[in-house]
Amino acid sequence: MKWYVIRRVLWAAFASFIILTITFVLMDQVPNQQLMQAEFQAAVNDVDVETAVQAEKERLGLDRPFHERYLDFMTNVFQGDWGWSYEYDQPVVDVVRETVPYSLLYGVPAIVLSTVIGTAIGLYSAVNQYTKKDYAATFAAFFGISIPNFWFGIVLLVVFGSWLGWVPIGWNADIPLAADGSWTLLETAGSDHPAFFRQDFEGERYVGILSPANLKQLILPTFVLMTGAIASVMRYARAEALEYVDADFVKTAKSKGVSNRAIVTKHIFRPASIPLMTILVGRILGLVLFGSYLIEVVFGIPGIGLASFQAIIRQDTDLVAITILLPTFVAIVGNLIEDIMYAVLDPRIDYGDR
Amino acid sequence: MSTRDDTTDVRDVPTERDDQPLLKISNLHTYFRTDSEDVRAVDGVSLTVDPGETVAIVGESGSGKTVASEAITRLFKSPPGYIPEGSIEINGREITDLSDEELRRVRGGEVSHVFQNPQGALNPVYTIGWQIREALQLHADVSKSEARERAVELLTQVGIPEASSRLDDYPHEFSGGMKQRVLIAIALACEPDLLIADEPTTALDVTIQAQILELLAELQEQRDMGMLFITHDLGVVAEIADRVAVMYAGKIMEKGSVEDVFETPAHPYTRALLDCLPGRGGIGGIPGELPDPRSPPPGCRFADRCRHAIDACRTGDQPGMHRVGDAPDHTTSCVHFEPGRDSSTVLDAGSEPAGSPSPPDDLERGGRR
Amino acid sequence: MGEDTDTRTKADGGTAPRDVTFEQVDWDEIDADGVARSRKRVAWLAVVSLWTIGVAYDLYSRFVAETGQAAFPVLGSVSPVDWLWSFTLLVLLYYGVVPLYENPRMTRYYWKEFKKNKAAVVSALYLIVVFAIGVIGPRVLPEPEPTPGLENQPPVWGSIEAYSAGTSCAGGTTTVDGVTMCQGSWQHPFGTTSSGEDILLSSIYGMEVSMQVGLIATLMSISVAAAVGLTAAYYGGLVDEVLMRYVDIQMTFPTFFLFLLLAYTIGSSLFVLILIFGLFGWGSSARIMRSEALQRREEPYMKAAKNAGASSLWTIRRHLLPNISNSLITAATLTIPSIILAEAAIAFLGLGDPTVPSWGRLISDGRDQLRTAWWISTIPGGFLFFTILAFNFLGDALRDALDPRHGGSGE
Amino acid sequence: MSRSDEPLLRVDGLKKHYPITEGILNTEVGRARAVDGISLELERGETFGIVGESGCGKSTAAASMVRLEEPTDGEIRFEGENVLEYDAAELRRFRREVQLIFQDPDSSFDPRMSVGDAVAEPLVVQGMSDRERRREIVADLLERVGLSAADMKRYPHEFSGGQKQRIGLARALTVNPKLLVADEPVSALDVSVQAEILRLIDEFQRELGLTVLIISHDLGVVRQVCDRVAVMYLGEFVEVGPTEELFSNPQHPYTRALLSAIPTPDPTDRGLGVELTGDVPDPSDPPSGCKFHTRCPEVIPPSGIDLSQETWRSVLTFRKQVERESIDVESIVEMGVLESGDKYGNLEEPSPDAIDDADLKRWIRSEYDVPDRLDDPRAEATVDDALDAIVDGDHDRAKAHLAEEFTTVCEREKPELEACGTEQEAACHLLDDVHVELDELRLTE
Repeated sequence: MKWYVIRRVLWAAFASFIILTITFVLMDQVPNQQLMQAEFQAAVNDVDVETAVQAEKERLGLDRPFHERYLDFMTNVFQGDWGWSYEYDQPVVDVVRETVPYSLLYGVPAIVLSTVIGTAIGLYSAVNQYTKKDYAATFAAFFGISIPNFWFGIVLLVVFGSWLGWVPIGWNADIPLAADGSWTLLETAGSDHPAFFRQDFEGERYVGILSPANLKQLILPTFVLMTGAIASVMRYARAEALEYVDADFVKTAKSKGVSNRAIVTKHIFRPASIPLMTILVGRILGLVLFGSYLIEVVFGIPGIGLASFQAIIRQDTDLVAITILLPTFVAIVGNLIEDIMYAVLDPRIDYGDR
Repeated sequence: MSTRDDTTDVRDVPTERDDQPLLKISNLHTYFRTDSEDVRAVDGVSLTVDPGETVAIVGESGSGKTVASEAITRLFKSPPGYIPEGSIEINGREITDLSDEELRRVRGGEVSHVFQNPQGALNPVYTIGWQIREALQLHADVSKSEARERAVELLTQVGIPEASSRLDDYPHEFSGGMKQRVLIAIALACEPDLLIADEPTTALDVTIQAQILELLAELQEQRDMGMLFITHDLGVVAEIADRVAVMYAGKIMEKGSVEDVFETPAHPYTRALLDCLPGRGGIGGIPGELPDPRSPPPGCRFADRCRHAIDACRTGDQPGMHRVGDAPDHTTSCVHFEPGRDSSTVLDAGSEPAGSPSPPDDLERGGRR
Repeated sequence: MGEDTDTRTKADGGTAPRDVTFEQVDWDEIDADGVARSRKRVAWLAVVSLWTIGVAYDLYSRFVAETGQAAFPVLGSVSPVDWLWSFTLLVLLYYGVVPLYENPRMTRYYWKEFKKNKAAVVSALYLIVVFAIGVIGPRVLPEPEPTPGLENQPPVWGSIEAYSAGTSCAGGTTTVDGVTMCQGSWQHPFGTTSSGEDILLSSIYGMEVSMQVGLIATLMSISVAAAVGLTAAYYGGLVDEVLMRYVDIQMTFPTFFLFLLLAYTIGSSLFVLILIFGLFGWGSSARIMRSEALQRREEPYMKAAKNAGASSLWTIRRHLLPNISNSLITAATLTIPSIILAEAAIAFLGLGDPTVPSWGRLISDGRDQLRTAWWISTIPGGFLFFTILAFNFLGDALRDALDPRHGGSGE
Repeated sequence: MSRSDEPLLRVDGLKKHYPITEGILNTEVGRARAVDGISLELERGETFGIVGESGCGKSTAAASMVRLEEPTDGEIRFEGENVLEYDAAELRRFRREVQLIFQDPDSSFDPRMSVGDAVAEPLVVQGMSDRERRREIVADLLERVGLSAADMKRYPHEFSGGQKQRIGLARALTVNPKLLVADEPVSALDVSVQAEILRLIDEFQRELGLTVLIISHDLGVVRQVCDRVAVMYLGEFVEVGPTEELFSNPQHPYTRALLSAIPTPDPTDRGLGVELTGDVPDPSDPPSGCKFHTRCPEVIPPSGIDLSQETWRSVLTFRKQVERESIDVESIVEMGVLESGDKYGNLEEPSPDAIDDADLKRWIRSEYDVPDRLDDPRAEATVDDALDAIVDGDHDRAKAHLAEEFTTVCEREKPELEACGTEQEAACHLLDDVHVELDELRLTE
């Protein structure tokens, strides 16, 4: 067990190392924005382009040998020096720090809700296997899995935003913030608050994460992200639970006189939950990371996904690297937690030899 | 479907017991729905178990013995399984029409089960102690510490050494025989009146089987508990049962006290089964296959494989239960034992010589002394 | 050794024209014989060789002779995606259609099982239609081209305020409440995009793209996954360790982000997209197949094959592979829709190949006109949704139908 | 060419160990000794049986003998040739000579391969490319095992267990083997079907002059069909002999225990010999000396100690517990307090300290069924000393005391198989005495 955990941690570290290396090598191939700028400047100022570029290279340290730059890159990544974003004109770290909370705003509730709801439906469906309820749930799950969430988002925006007018169409990034730009849960603010730019009203309105306006604009992105996730969780939960519905120990429990409800919650859910949890960490995380990218673009949420998207469009190399590395690391850590949880939670498994 | 009530025949047989039987199954049917026709797993079974008595149901795979035992407390998977007709009484109370909630109190309380496969019958993610405590707390209002004490006591009774230190172990830390002991402890937790043991030793080695059989017999004696023992092994039946019922294709072929059935096996199926035992001379088995449980043929279910089958065997329903000789309880479902027919056709036929299964027609004429 | 087998044959007279019982087989004679291949297999090998030669020639003229794309008689020049596409279709034919044709009893049985699932039958029909149109359509229909003047035309049953549409109206105009409405026409049954491209045509071209991406990448991905998963499971030990550790690494890099990275650094053509999803997206499928194969490997019939003297390759191909086909089909049916979806998403973000008429690009085109010209996004989105849904239903039904043990129910 | 005086199969000192690994580098920390040195000779045309409980290594032994598993050690000669030195081509030919029948008819057929293909598979992999000829051979065989040629196109799940086992036999016979290894061929079947299959095997054996090796846990089956039998325990043969002699006059205590545990189908003969307690020990840590001594009902007491076998057995069990330091004083106290009633009824927290030493010692004795007073004074003194040590919490002293007095020859020395009848052999120290006596007799003569 101890060895197993140590091995897993070492492995995660090694995988991270490989990923970083690949990223560095690939990014090294991309034409450098600053060099191009220097070249352009030189051309405009009618200086010798060659020397200007060379000077810029020296200034940036790009003339040094490959392995030195590689070492530099690695140390910088670990020290949190993630480069400079030309688009945002600030360090990449700050961009990440500013954008990630927006992603969490809808991502966290979506993960929590879809896990709870999906597991419940899945269990229910498994226990009622081959009944109408089961078929209905499975059928619905297929829709949830199949619907392209970017398209679904657009359709919902049209229906609820533009036709019915129930939710705002544009995303107001300032509403969850206090007047001074810091994050707040709930407070009131006057019309001078940046969220109410060009709005004219008397008195004060609520701002903050829990403010009605913010919750309202979170509904659709959360819901769209959830549809696919609920369906996936439900299918996994159902499959896992089915493994145990006909198990001998369930029959033993039944013969002891355990009630149907307790059989489901204690005897089926508990053993099923162990593999389930591990599946969820890995799969749902991937689904959400991928989904958030599209959802942020569709809804215009200034989260990490949108930042990454814009960085790619605008050739903001450092930001591209980091915004792609971040979800990858989240996935690595997720997998690590998954493996360790499995080992800790399941009394059946002896990790003596693996 | 058979409309004939087998129980009527049984009532013809005078029973000396005045007191009420612990378990009384009458004309029980259990079917399973499929895409086409229903599978008739149990198709009219009547049986009684008295307190302190061991009744064995013996039969081969597909005979419906397990379903019959699970039908008592409706443990089979439902849907697709259901009981179209029949009655089950426990201590005189009809339980086929009980609600799930009421039945829940019967399960584990009055009637307990021990199953065939000890490997899978314990929940792998809970400790042994938890699983015994659960059984106790379902049927009695006991505190946690009382339940623990009781659990230790039970484990000691079923022969698990150092019981209290093993309460917190998980099932995978026990061997197969030990798991079966734990399962017996769980089954006995609430002092049931009837223990249904469904092939409890089949998955175990002979030496462990001997231990478990001895344990069951011992516990039964201590508690004066009725036991319904399901098995395919005639040796085990001879070892443990007081009375025995031989099942084939959802029907009971023969029943009676274990001595009578082993000494004077009446039904051709019982006789053939006994002949198959190693060392009984009859090598060659019973040719043929079980009838299709979806659409059983008319007449006796065994007719197609029977050496003594005559035309009467292939018409009507399964023959009623007829008395064999003078034994009080010994009855068989075979036309040759109908009053007015010569039962010696069956009883006096020797077993065929090894390795030469002769066609049934030849054997019709058999019965030489 | 072995001479005794000879004597057995001779003892029985040896002159019999044909040995029909097992006692009379002369194994030494058989040992001396070479391996014969069936005609079907020979034909298949010929086709594959032909294809390989074609690719080799194309590669030669592109990179060695540097004369650009090779021109073939009848076919003209063949793009890399078309090479892969043709091979995929060949494989589908040989491993999918031919066995079904050869084994009518099995086919009827599968069909009987499959038929029970109505949703799947409808899905299959839908997919066959989409597939057929996708394969044939682009060969016979003109490419959708921007037509100035015919922007934002409504579908045949709809109408749009004339000021939102282009300068001309294919279906004529009507006036409703004093607003001039541009009517749809059969010239553009599903209307046109904001650049005046016909949506029906674009959707048909989109079908081809989706099918190509989905099937080619899935075939690649599943083949690699099966090869890796089965090899790891069958040989175990160090082979297993090395392969699965590689899978671990590959899986830590989600394919979508890997594509973003590569698209950013080396550019994004449809070919690159297919390669990336085909060659880097097989990790989880390989894991599923490996774990299934690990169980199957322990089955006695594997031992029986070994006991018959079968080689590893034979055992893997004839026993292990068919018996993990459930996992394989599950993995394939999960992979196809996810790759189609990913391609659409990438095209929607505008990070894909801009020259490819993908459904995702159409959806993205119509995003800004949703309030006025809702059909531009909705119609291709509908195609996308129903295609993915149909693949999911189909996969579910296939999984049930292909399991020979599934037949009986009841006890 | 084979020498006719050679037995068909000769196995010498066959071992199969599975390594148990641990830690980050998978270092080997132990070995599961599934088969630990067995030797046998199969004569042409005979039926040899290996019986034993599950986990005794009998199936592994069979698999290793035919090289389905690579043996760790030992020598296997088939018709005089060393099987372990076969190259790929020779091994393939060897596969033709030796065929297997498996225990579980359900899983020994590929569910996705038609029965005809499955039966023909050995022919195909052995290189017979003539499809028509294969079909005819398969059709002929299916008919000979009681099925019809039309069954070729059907799939395994369409057959009953007994039919599948017939097909299994047909598959094994397609390549006309010389040796048939049947691993529990009937244990998954009903008795009525068992008899049929056994009859079929017997028929083919006579017809084709097959040599048959039957692996079974069922002594009844073995007794019915085998000429010679080997009884296996923890990877070793404890007794080998002609079937009738072995069954009527078992020499090894394990054989005797096994025989007595079989229920007889005779209701007048009740009561099974429950002579064996506990489970089979872990094969990765087998007991020293005679592997059976931990469960043996006839362990030889050291000279000078005179106890009834039952008492002696319980003393040994007690000693084993002390050795493993698994005497759980706390739980014994818990139980003791529960049962003692009034005396300790008012104790809040039952702990060993609060209990009278004499009581505690008595409770420990009763937990392990050691009588309160042993008849043999020397043994009694030793047990008492050990108990004192345990009560004091000094396990090492207890261990030393017990080891000094109660180490039996069974634990110290490994018995070898030795002749104890015309052809019967058994590995038991009880037989040593007989031999000693015999030797002495011979010497005096």
